[in-house]
Amino acid sequence: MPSPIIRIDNIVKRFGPLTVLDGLSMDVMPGEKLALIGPSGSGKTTILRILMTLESISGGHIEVDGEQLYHMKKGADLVPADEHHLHRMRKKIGMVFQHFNLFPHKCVLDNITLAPMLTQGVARSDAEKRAMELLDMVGMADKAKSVPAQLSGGQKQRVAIARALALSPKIMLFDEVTSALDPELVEEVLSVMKRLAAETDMTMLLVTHEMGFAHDFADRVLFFDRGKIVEEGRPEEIFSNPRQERTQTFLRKIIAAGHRV
Amino acid sequence: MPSPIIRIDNIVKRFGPLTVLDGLSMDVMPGEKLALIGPSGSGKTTILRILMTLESISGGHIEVDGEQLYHMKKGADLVPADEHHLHRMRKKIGMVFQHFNLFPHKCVLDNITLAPMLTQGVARSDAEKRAMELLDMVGMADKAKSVPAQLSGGQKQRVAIARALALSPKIMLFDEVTSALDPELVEEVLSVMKRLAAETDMTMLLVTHEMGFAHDFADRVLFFDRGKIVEEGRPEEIFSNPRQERTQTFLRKIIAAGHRV
Amino acid sequence: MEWDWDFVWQIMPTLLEGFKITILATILGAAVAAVIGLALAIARRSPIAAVSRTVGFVSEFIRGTPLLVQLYFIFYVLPDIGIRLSPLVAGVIGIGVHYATYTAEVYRAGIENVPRGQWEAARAANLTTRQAWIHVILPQALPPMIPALANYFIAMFKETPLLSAITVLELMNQAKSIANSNYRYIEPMTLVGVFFLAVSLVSVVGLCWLEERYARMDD
Amino acid sequence: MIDWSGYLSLILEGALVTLQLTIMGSALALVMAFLAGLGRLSRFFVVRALATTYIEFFRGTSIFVQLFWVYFVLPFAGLTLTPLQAGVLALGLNVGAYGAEVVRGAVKAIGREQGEACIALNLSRYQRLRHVILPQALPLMLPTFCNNAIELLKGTAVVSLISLTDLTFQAQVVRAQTGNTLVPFTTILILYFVMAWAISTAMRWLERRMTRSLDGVRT
Amino acid sequence: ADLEELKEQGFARIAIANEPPYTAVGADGKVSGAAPDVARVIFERLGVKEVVASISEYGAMIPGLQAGRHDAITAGLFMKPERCNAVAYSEPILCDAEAFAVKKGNPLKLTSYKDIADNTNAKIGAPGGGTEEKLALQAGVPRDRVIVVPDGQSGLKMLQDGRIDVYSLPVLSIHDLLDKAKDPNLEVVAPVVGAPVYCDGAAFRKQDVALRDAFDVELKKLKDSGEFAKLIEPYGFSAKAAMSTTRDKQCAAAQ
Ligand SMILES: Nc1ncnc2c1ncn2[C@@H]1O[C@H](COP(=O)(O)OP(=O)(O)OP(=O)(O)O)[C@@H](O)[C@H]1O
Ligand SMILES: Nc1ncnc2c1ncn2[C@@H]1O[C@H](COP(=O)(O)OP(=O)(O)OP(=O)(O)O)[C@@H](O)[C@H]1O
Ligand SMILES: [Mg+2]
Ligand SMILES: [Mg+2]
Repeated sequence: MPSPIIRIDNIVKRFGPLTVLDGLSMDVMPGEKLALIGPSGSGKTTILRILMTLESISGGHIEVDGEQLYHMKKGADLVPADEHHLHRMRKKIGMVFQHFNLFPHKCVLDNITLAPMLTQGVARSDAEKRAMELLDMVGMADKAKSVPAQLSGGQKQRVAIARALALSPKIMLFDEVTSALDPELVEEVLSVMKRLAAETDMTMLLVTHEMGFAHDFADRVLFFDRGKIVEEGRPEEIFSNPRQERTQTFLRKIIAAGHRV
Repeated sequence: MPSPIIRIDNIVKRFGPLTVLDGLSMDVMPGEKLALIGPSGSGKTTILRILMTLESISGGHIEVDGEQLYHMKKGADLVPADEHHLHRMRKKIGMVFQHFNLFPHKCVLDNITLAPMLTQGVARSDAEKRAMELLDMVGMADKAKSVPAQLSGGQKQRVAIARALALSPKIMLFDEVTSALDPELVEEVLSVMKRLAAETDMTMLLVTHEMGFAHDFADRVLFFDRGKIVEEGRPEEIFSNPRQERTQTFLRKIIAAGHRV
Repeated sequence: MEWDWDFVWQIMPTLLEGFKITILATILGAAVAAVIGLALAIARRSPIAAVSRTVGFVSEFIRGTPLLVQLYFIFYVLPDIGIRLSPLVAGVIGIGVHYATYTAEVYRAGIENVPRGQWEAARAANLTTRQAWIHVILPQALPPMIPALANYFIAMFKETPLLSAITVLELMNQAKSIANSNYRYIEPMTLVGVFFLAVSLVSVVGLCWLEERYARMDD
Repeated sequence: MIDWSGYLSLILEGALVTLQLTIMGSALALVMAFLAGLGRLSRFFVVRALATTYIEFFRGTSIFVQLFWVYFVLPFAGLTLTPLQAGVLALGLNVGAYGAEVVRGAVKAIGREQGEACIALNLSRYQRLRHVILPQALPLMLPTFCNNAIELLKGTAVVSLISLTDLTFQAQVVRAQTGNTLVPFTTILILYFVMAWAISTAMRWLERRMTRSLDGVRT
Repeated sequence: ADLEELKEQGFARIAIANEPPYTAVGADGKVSGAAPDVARVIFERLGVKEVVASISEYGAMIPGLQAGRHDAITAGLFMKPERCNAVAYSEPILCDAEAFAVKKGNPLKLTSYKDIADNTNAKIGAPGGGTEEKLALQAGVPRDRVIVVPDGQSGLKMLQDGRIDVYSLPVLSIHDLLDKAKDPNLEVVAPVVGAPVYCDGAAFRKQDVALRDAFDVELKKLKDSGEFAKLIEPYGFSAKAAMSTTRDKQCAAAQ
C-alpha cells in the first residue's frame, strides 16, 4: 500500500486569540480526490492556505510527498523552513482561488506561461505550446490573447485552472472555485473540473458549497466544523446517511436553501 | 374585476447606446406576488429600479395606483414629474436591495424609525413601537440596538426588509435579496419572505435566481430575456413545462449548476 | 563654525514668540481652508455648468501656482484695488484659500465614497434630498475625511514660513532675523527644524489615532 | 521707457531654471520614492528603519528648513553645492519622501490576493514584484505622482529664497529694476500655470496609455 | 580662496544685492551698478578675468561668504563693528548717508530714528539684517514696529499702502526707488538726523586677508588715478567721501 502524499499531524492554527484549527490530523493518499465541506468559518479555506504556505502554523507538522513542509532538517534538528525550502516545496502544490486572481495586466497566454518560464526556466515557445494545450483542455484556446477583463467569471476561472496546471503540481487545491460565479456560469467550470478529476491521477483537495458537485467529484468527503473534522466518508454515505447530528443539520439547511445534493 | 395597481406601458430604457428595456409592457394586479427570472443582464433589476424611481426612463408610461409615475398633469398636458410628485409617488413603493444598504452609522432601530419619523412625521415613540413589532416579525427584536456591522448578512437583510415595511408601502420590490448571503443564511431570509407573502395583501415583485423559492413564492412568474418578457405564467407551468426554447435552456443550465427547481 | 548652547538659550524666547504666530496662522488658515473648501466642493457639484466650470478652473489655477507668488499678489497687488490687509490676515487668507482647493478634493472624495446604495436606500425610504444629505450621507462622509483633512493642515503648518515673505513675524522670519543680526545661521535654522520636526512627529501620532478612530465603518 | 521685452526674456530665463529644477528634482524624487517606498516594505528591519527615518524626517520638517540647511549648513560639513544642486537636492529629497508613501500605498493596494496567486505559482519575491506587482501598481501611482510633480514645481518658487535665479526670483529682480509689480508677477503666475497644466496633461496621457489594457478590471 | 586659486579658475564669485544703484540688472541680464563695477575692474587688474555675481538677501550675505558660497561681497554692505569682526573689509568704496522715504509733507514729522522710537504709532520698514534695522533698534524702536521688508519695491509699496510710515535706506537707494516710482505723494528725508555716514567695502572671509590686501592695493591705485571717481560718480556716489575715511575709522565709528 502506498504511503500518504499529505500527512497532516495535529495541526493548530490561531489568529490572535481565535483558534481556527484545533489539533487537526488527516492523511491524503496519492491520486485521491477529496471534498472539504462544512459551515462558514469552520477552517476549510485555512487548511488549504496552510498547505499552499500562505499562512504559518501555530503547532503540529505537515509532511508533503515525504518531506516536512514547514520544517527542514538542519543536521539532526528540525528547524523552521526558510524561503528556499518553501520555494522547493511549493513546486509540488498548485492552488485555484475563489476570485481567480488572474494577473489583470497580462493576456491569458502570458498568465499561463509566466510561472513556468520564470520558475522552471522553460523556453517561451515550449511554455506557449503547453499553455495552448491546457487552454484547449479548458475550452479557452480561442481567448489566448484576451486580457482577463474581457472574460466572464467562468472563463476567468477556467484560465486560472489552466494556469495552476501549467506547473504540473502533484497536488491541486481548489477553494470554492465557483462561488463567485453567476449561477449560469457555474456549470462550465464544474464540467472542466470533473473531466480533470477523471483524467489525471493528481491529488486534489476541493472546498465547495456545491454539494451535488462534491458528490460527483470526490472519492472521500470531509465535514469540517469549528476547526475539526466531524465526519468523513464516501460521498454516498455522508450525503444520504450522515451519522453526526451537526452534519445532518448542515445538510438540511443547505437543502432548504434550494441546493441540490 | 379590480384594475391593475401597476401598469407598465411600452417602456424603453437606454444606457447610452445600450437598449436595456425594449418596449416592455406588463400589468400587476393588487396583491399579486410576481417573480421575475431570467439570465444575467436581461433587465430584471432595471425594471425594479425604474419602479423605485432610481432610474429615469427613455420612453413609455408607467401608472402606479392610478397615477402616472414619471409624468404629471399640468393643466391638460402630461409633463415630466418633478421632485415633489416623485416624492408623493414613492410613498406607495418600498424596495429591498441585494446588498441591504443599511445605514451603517445608525443602529437597527434607528434604521427603521428614520424614514417614518422624517417623511411621515410619526412621533419617535410610535415609530419605535411599530419598529419593534416589525423586528419581532423578522425575528430580530433582540438586535434592535446593534449596529449593522455587528450583524450577519442574513440578519442585515431581515432588518432591511423590516425597514422597507415600516413605511407601509402598497408595493414591495425585492432585488435578489439572498444572493449576497452565505448559503446557510439564505433560508432565514426566505422563510421571513414566505411568511410575509402569505400574511399580507401587499403587491410584491421579486427578482431572484433561486428557482425553488420563486416557485413557492409567486402567483405568476415572468421570464425576462434581453429586456423583453419572453414567457409568463403560473410557476407550475413555467418550471415544469416551459414553452419557449430560451426558457428551457436557461432552466436546464440552472439545474445543471446544482439548483433545485 | 561650532554649535553654541548659550546662544541657543539666548534666542529661544524670540523663537517661541515666532512659534506662537506660526501656530496661530496655521489654526486660522485651517479654519479658512475647512470652510472655503466645503463651499468649493459644493459649488463644483453645482448643476449650473457656468458655476461648476468657473470654480473648477479657478481651483486648478490656484492649485497649479505657487503659494509664495499668490501671497505677493495678495499683499502687494491687492492694495491697488483698495484691499489692504494686515500681513497676518493676508497670510491666513492666502494660505487658507490655497489649501481650500485641496480640502475641496477631500470633501468631494468623501462624498463620492459613500456607496451609491446609500443614496438609493434614502430614496427608497422616500427621504428628500436635504434629509438624505443630513441624515444619511454627511454622517458617513465626514468621519473618514478627518484624517485626510488633518494631513493637509499639517502640510499647511509646514508652509507657514512662506509668510515671512509678506513680513509676518512667524518662526522662520524670527529665525532669519536672529541669523541676520548675529551672522549665525546654524543654531536658529537647526532649531526651526527641530520645532517643525517635533510638531510633525506629534501630529503623525495624532494622525494615526485619528485614522484608527475614524476608520471606515462598513456595512 | 522700460525695456519690457528685455525684462520678459529675463523672466523666461528664470522659467528655464525652474524647468531644470522641476525636471531634475522630479528625477531625484522618483528614484528616492522607489528606494524608500520599497524599502519600507522590506523584510529587513534595518532597511525598513532607514527608509522610515528618511520619510518621516523629510515629511516632518518644512522644505524651507531643508533648503536653508542644505544651502547654509552643509558647507560647514565640507559639502558646498551650487544653488542649483542645493535646490535639486532639497526638492528631490523632500518630494521623494512623499512619493515613497505613494509607492508603498500602491504596492499594498495591489493586494494580498495577487501576492498569494504569485506564491501559489511559486514566483520568487523579486519576480513577484517585477512581473506582477509593479506593473499593476505603476498606473495607480501616476495620478499622485502627477500631483507630486506639481507640488515640486511650486516648491521651486521657494528656492528663490536661496538666491537661485528661478522664475520667482527673476520676477523679484525685474520688479526691483522697473518698479512695477503687476507685470512680472502676473507673467510668472501664468507661466507657472502653463507648466502645471503641461505636467498634468502629460501625466494623463501616460496614464491612459498604461491603463488601456487594464480597462474594466474587476477587483 | 586665495588670489592664485581665483586666477586659475578665472573668476571670482561676488555677492550683490538687488538694490539699485548699488547694483543694477539691465534688461539684457547684465549686472552693473557701482559696487560690481568697481569689483570687476579691480579683480581684472588682479588677474581674475571675470566676476560672477549672485544676487542675495542682505541677511544671507555674510553667512554665504562664511559658508564659502561667495569670494567677496560687494553690495553696499556697510562697515559696522560687528561686521568688521565677522569679515575682512577692504578700504571704503561707497559711502552714503541714511534717508527716509515718507508720505508727502512728512505727516509724522520724522527726521531721526529717535523720532520713530518716540512716536508710538510710527512703523518703520527696513531690509532684514541691514544697517537701518540695527539703527532703528538701537534708537529704541521696539521690535514690533520695525518691519522687515524683503526688498526695496516691497518697502515702497508698503509705504504707499500705509502699512509703514517710514521706509529707510541709504540716500541714493531711496532716490533711485522714488525716481522709478514717480509718486508725487512721497518725499525723501535725507540725511537722517544723527545717523552716521556709512561706507561699504568689499568684504572677504576672515582667513582671506591676503586676498583682501591685494584688493586694497589695486583699490588705492584706482582711487589715486581718478578712475575710481569716474566709475562711481555716474551712479550718484561721492568718491571724495570714500577717500576721506578709512576702514579703521569706519569699523571703530559706532563704538
Ligand atoms: N487572516 C485572518 N485573521 C483572523 N481571522 C481569520 C483570518 N483568516 C481566517 N480567519 C478566521 O478563521 C476562521 C476560519 O476561516 P476559514 O476562511 O478557514 O473558513 P471557511 O471554512 O473557509 O469558511 P467559508 O465557507 O466562509 O469560506 C474564521 O472564523 C475566520 O474569521
Ligand atoms: N448604470 C448603468 N449604466 C450602463 N449600463 C447599465 C447600467 N445599469 C445596468 N446596465 C446594463 O443594463 C443591462 C441590464 O441590467 P440589469 O441589472 O437590469 O440586469 P439583471 O437582469 O438584473 O441581471 P443580473 O441577474 O445580473 O442582476 C445590463 O447589460 C447592464 O450591464
Ligand atoms: Mg473559505
Ligand atoms: Mg440584477
